[in-house]
Amino acid sequence: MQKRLKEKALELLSNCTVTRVLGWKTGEFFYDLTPAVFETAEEVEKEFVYSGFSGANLSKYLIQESRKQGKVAVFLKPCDSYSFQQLLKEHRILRENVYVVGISCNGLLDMEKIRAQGCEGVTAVTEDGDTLTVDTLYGTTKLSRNDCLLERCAVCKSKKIVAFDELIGEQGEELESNRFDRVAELEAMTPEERFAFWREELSRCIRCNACRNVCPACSCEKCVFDNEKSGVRNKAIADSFEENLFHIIRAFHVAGRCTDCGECSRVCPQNIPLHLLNRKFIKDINEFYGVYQAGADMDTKSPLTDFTLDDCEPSIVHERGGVQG
Amino acid sequence: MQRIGVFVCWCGSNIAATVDVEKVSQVLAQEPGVVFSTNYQYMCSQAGQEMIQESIHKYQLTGVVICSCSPRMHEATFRKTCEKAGLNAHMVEIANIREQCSWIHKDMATGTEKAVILGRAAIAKVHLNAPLTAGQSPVKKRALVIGGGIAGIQTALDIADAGFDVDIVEKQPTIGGKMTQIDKTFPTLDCAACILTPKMVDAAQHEKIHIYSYAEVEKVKGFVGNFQVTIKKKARYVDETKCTGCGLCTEKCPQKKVPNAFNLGLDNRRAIYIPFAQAVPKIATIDADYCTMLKSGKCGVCSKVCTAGAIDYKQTDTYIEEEYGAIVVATGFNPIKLDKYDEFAYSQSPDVVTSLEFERLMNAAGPTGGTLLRPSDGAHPHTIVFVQCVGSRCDDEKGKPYCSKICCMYTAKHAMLCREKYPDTDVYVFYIDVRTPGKNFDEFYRRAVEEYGVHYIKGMVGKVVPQDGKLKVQASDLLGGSQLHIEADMVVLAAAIEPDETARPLATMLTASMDTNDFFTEAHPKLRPVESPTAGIFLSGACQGPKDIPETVAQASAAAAKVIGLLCKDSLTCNPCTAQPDELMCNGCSSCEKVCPYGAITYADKEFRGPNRTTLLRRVAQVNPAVCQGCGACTVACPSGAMDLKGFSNQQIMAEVDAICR
Amino acid sequence: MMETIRRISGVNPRKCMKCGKCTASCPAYDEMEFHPHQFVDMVETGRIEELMQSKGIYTCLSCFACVERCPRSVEPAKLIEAVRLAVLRQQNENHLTANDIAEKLDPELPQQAITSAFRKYRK
Amino acid sequence: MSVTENFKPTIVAFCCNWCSYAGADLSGTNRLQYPANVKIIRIPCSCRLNPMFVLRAFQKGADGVILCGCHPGDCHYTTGNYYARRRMTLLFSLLDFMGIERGRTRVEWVSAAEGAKFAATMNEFTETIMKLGPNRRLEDLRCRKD
Repeated sequence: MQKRLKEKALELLSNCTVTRVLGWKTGEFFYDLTPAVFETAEEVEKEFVYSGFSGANLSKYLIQESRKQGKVAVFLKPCDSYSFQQLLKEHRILRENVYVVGISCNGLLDMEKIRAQGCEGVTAVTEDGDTLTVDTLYGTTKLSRNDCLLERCAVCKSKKIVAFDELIGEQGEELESNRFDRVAELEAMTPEERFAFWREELSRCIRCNACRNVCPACSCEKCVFDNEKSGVRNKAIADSFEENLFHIIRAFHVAGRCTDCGECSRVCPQNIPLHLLNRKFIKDINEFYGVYQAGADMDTKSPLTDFTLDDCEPSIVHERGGVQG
Repeated sequence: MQRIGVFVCWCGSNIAATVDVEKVSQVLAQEPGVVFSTNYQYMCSQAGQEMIQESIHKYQLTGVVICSCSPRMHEATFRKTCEKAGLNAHMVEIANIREQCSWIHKDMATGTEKAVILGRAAIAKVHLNAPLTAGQSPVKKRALVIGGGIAGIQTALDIADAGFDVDIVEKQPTIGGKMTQIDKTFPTLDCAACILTPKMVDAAQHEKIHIYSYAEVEKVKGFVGNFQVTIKKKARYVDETKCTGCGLCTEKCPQKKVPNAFNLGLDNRRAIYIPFAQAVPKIATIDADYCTMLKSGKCGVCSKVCTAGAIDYKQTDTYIEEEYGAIVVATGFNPIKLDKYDEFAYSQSPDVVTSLEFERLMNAAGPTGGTLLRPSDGAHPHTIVFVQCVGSRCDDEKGKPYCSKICCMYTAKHAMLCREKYPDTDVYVFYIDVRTPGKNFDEFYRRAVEEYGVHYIKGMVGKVVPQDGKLKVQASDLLGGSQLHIEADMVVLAAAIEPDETARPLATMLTASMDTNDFFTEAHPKLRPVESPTAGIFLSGACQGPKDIPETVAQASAAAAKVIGLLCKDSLTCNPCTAQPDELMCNGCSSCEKVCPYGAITYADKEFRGPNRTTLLRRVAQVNPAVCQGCGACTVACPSGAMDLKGFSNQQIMAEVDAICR
Repeated sequence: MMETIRRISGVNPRKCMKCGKCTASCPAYDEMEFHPHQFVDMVETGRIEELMQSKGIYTCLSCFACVERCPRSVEPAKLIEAVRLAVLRQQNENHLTANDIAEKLDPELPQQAITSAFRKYRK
Repeated sequence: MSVTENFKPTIVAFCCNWCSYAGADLSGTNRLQYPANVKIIRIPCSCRLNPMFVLRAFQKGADGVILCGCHPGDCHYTTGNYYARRRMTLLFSLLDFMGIERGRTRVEWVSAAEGAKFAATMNEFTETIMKLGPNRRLEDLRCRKD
């Protein structure tokens, strides 16, 4: 795959279709690939990487890149293409300045999961079908690839690339996913248990803003948390309320726009399952207002800027099952 | 820091009995920014108002808090008072310590404590108030009426009679609309043409009315008082200024096989035509789809016979731009298509007709010259079956969920006319319910039954099968408890009515809202029934919902009255509490635009300074203060908080929250 | 019982506006003592027992004309089917399985009758 | 949940200007009593209520927040309350998901004619909050009064 992407990048640069290519290159370690803009063939040859660790969703960078001079090529995995289309819908990306190469995807890898299976000091990971060969300082281990997928890939919602100029690999389909199972588990708990669960999780938040900065939906020109006029400006967390506040507001601001790309949880250094908050909104929207997938098309109105005359009342929250708090 | 004055009103004993007003004014005097605090028996009295005005001068107040009755009662009063003393009206806040404090609490301590908190909230808000000035926008004293049916004509006549210029845009070659096709009108049975055509002539001759026939609205920009509209005049290939309407061309044109739309295709007309004798304007139009000259360049007969030299085969669509202060939508209705109702054999037999086709068959100017004859063989029908609610009150996708309202009455009319003209016919009407609310309507229906002997049968027709030149009708008689088999000569279907297909794209152009059935929504279903929620757009006739002629005319005149009220003003005072985007923070994501009920938000690409002396082009929201009504829906839809509402800003409301929870 | 019928059929008889189009469409009208619109009314008013005793429910051809024509999507045929089912369930095990069909086949028998019978006696 | 002695809850009621604020006025005009714990903030329309205001209220010490607006279909601005309805449904559901007591948030449609309903709603809501006790799960410790 890496070879095909590299060739495509070189081809697009050499025939002047684009002036820049947005892809991935190695970061500090081989498994923390980082988004990068390549302007010359040499850079591509030398630095371009695509591997099981190319998790980063490149769509957000197009907000800036598509406004620069010249056309930019970008590689989008299926879930990234949803984010891309959602941003198009919000007029954030200038479509004519972007050349999208859709790439099929069979799930990406989570280093944490590899480590959790007893691999310390990993030096290289090679993929061969469903098997991963993990080289460590202490020897070589073979792992099942499926056991090492990122959470979002383990419950992949769609292999369909919804926006592209050309495809590398096969176009996929929307999948039956059990991604809401964990949300449902939490819903089945008592409020006390849920409160304790979220306290446990959110109390670890260090407000590094990684979730915000990586999120394609969190791309405001100026975030309310940086804006002194918003009344909620806040740089560092002082107490439990502010931990809750930040994540509630963040989830609410992306509600109806979040494509469930899972980047927030992937980048969280504290391993807080932030995607559960967003997924809770998606699950509620699906149940209350009909199934909606942000970014799936260009026309459907977002559920929060739409309504029907016989929407459910807010009291549905009080009336539905579960223990009253 | 504001210099705030606090004025606590006793309201006689209304407040003073349960709130210690003295204490309230003393406690509030300690609040930051408060430079003066007092209490008085009746703040709204002349003396009270003067006291406020004097204090404004004496203490150079920049903000005023009045603890009194509900702002719904006296906010306007106190704002005016302060304005007279030179303070901006929006620097005044009211703390409602009567309706929401003294009147609901019995205990003095509780009441006083709450009054202080409410006062603090108002003070906190005033600290963040900014002077607001209501903008003025000029009113273009000209109205546009879209649709030239009876609704449009009536509205235009009423507006023009009040002395304002009105333009009517009609997509057909003539004004008059559906009513021109109707034979008689209920409940008086007078002839539709006799009452309509004089009005058409009035409209044409009125010096304040200009009719754009065979024209459509192409583009609408602007807002209330100041719409810019592009009107497309479709090429009719006849010079309107030269054509005398003599009709010679329409007799000589060799292309005779054109389905006559005016008679709903029941007969044919020529390729150059005048829809009917009383058309206004009476000008010929060439049907480009059938004219051999336009299609192949061979013919030119009409041009040869026209003594006025009005034929112009080279004519093209022309565009006119005009400014209007108000727009009236009068796009009317159409019967629905019945091709999905196989059971009634509408597509299989020409003798199954819609009610509107039946009108043409009864009309003296219709294809049969007013004698009721079967379309299939021209024979006189002896048994006629009317079916009501065809496509109305359906909850499937074939029909419409609503009651079309007019069918019960016109079916009674048809049945009655049949029996009157041809007493030898048997007339059956199958109904689900007969709905006759309206002046003299039920009497009319009863007359059909009692005097004219129309067979009204509660039940529906299940199927119609054409067989041996007859129509076999199978129906149920629910009250009699039997299934009927009738051999009919004609079947007349009361098709549901739906809004004209041009209404939906027009609504988009006007940013006027529509319901799921494509009827225009009114600003308030009960209290503002002739206005659209979009300011400056008014609704006339069946575009708002099914209506008969009397109701249509009533609504048309009502819409005209509203338009006149608007055009009488030289300028409009805008609501000062409007939404305002901070362009530096705006993402241009369109969330706000999608929730705005008034279409007040548009987008512009603006240049912003980027890093390193670069400029960035960004899409940012723009609010038109003349249109914004200040609901605030956009402020919450905006993810970045760029959109705020003047007078109820995020900071102001949060300050109130803080003061209350303190 | 009323609830059972509604549940089995998935029909809400309250949607009926009593227009009688079902009855007007019914080809088996003369053979039935209760007619489609009456079925709907009887289910709504709870006269289920009477309906279950009736022979008319077996004369229904399951042609679904009433379902097709109903302007309110009430679907009377489904109600009749549900009543038949209710009767069958009470009679116990009077079911037809797919395996039984082969031996009952008769070249003269119209296809629709087989389908209809299977629809009636399968569940 | 223990009921604290002498617990005096703070309840913030956001009322739309056209229906519910007038409804609240009417309950005053009719001298219908409801607890003084309820303090009303006037907003132009229920759709003006930003979820941030709700959180702000809890932060600063509110024990319950209620939004009152025109009945669906009666909004002065035609559609505002429909948006408010969706926003609040989702917000409340998320708060519930995070373990915040469901009873602390509520939306009620109160028309200008429903003075009695306004008073009854406030009495009922205050009672619910009294039972729930002080807001501890969504409070900002720095703003605690006692």
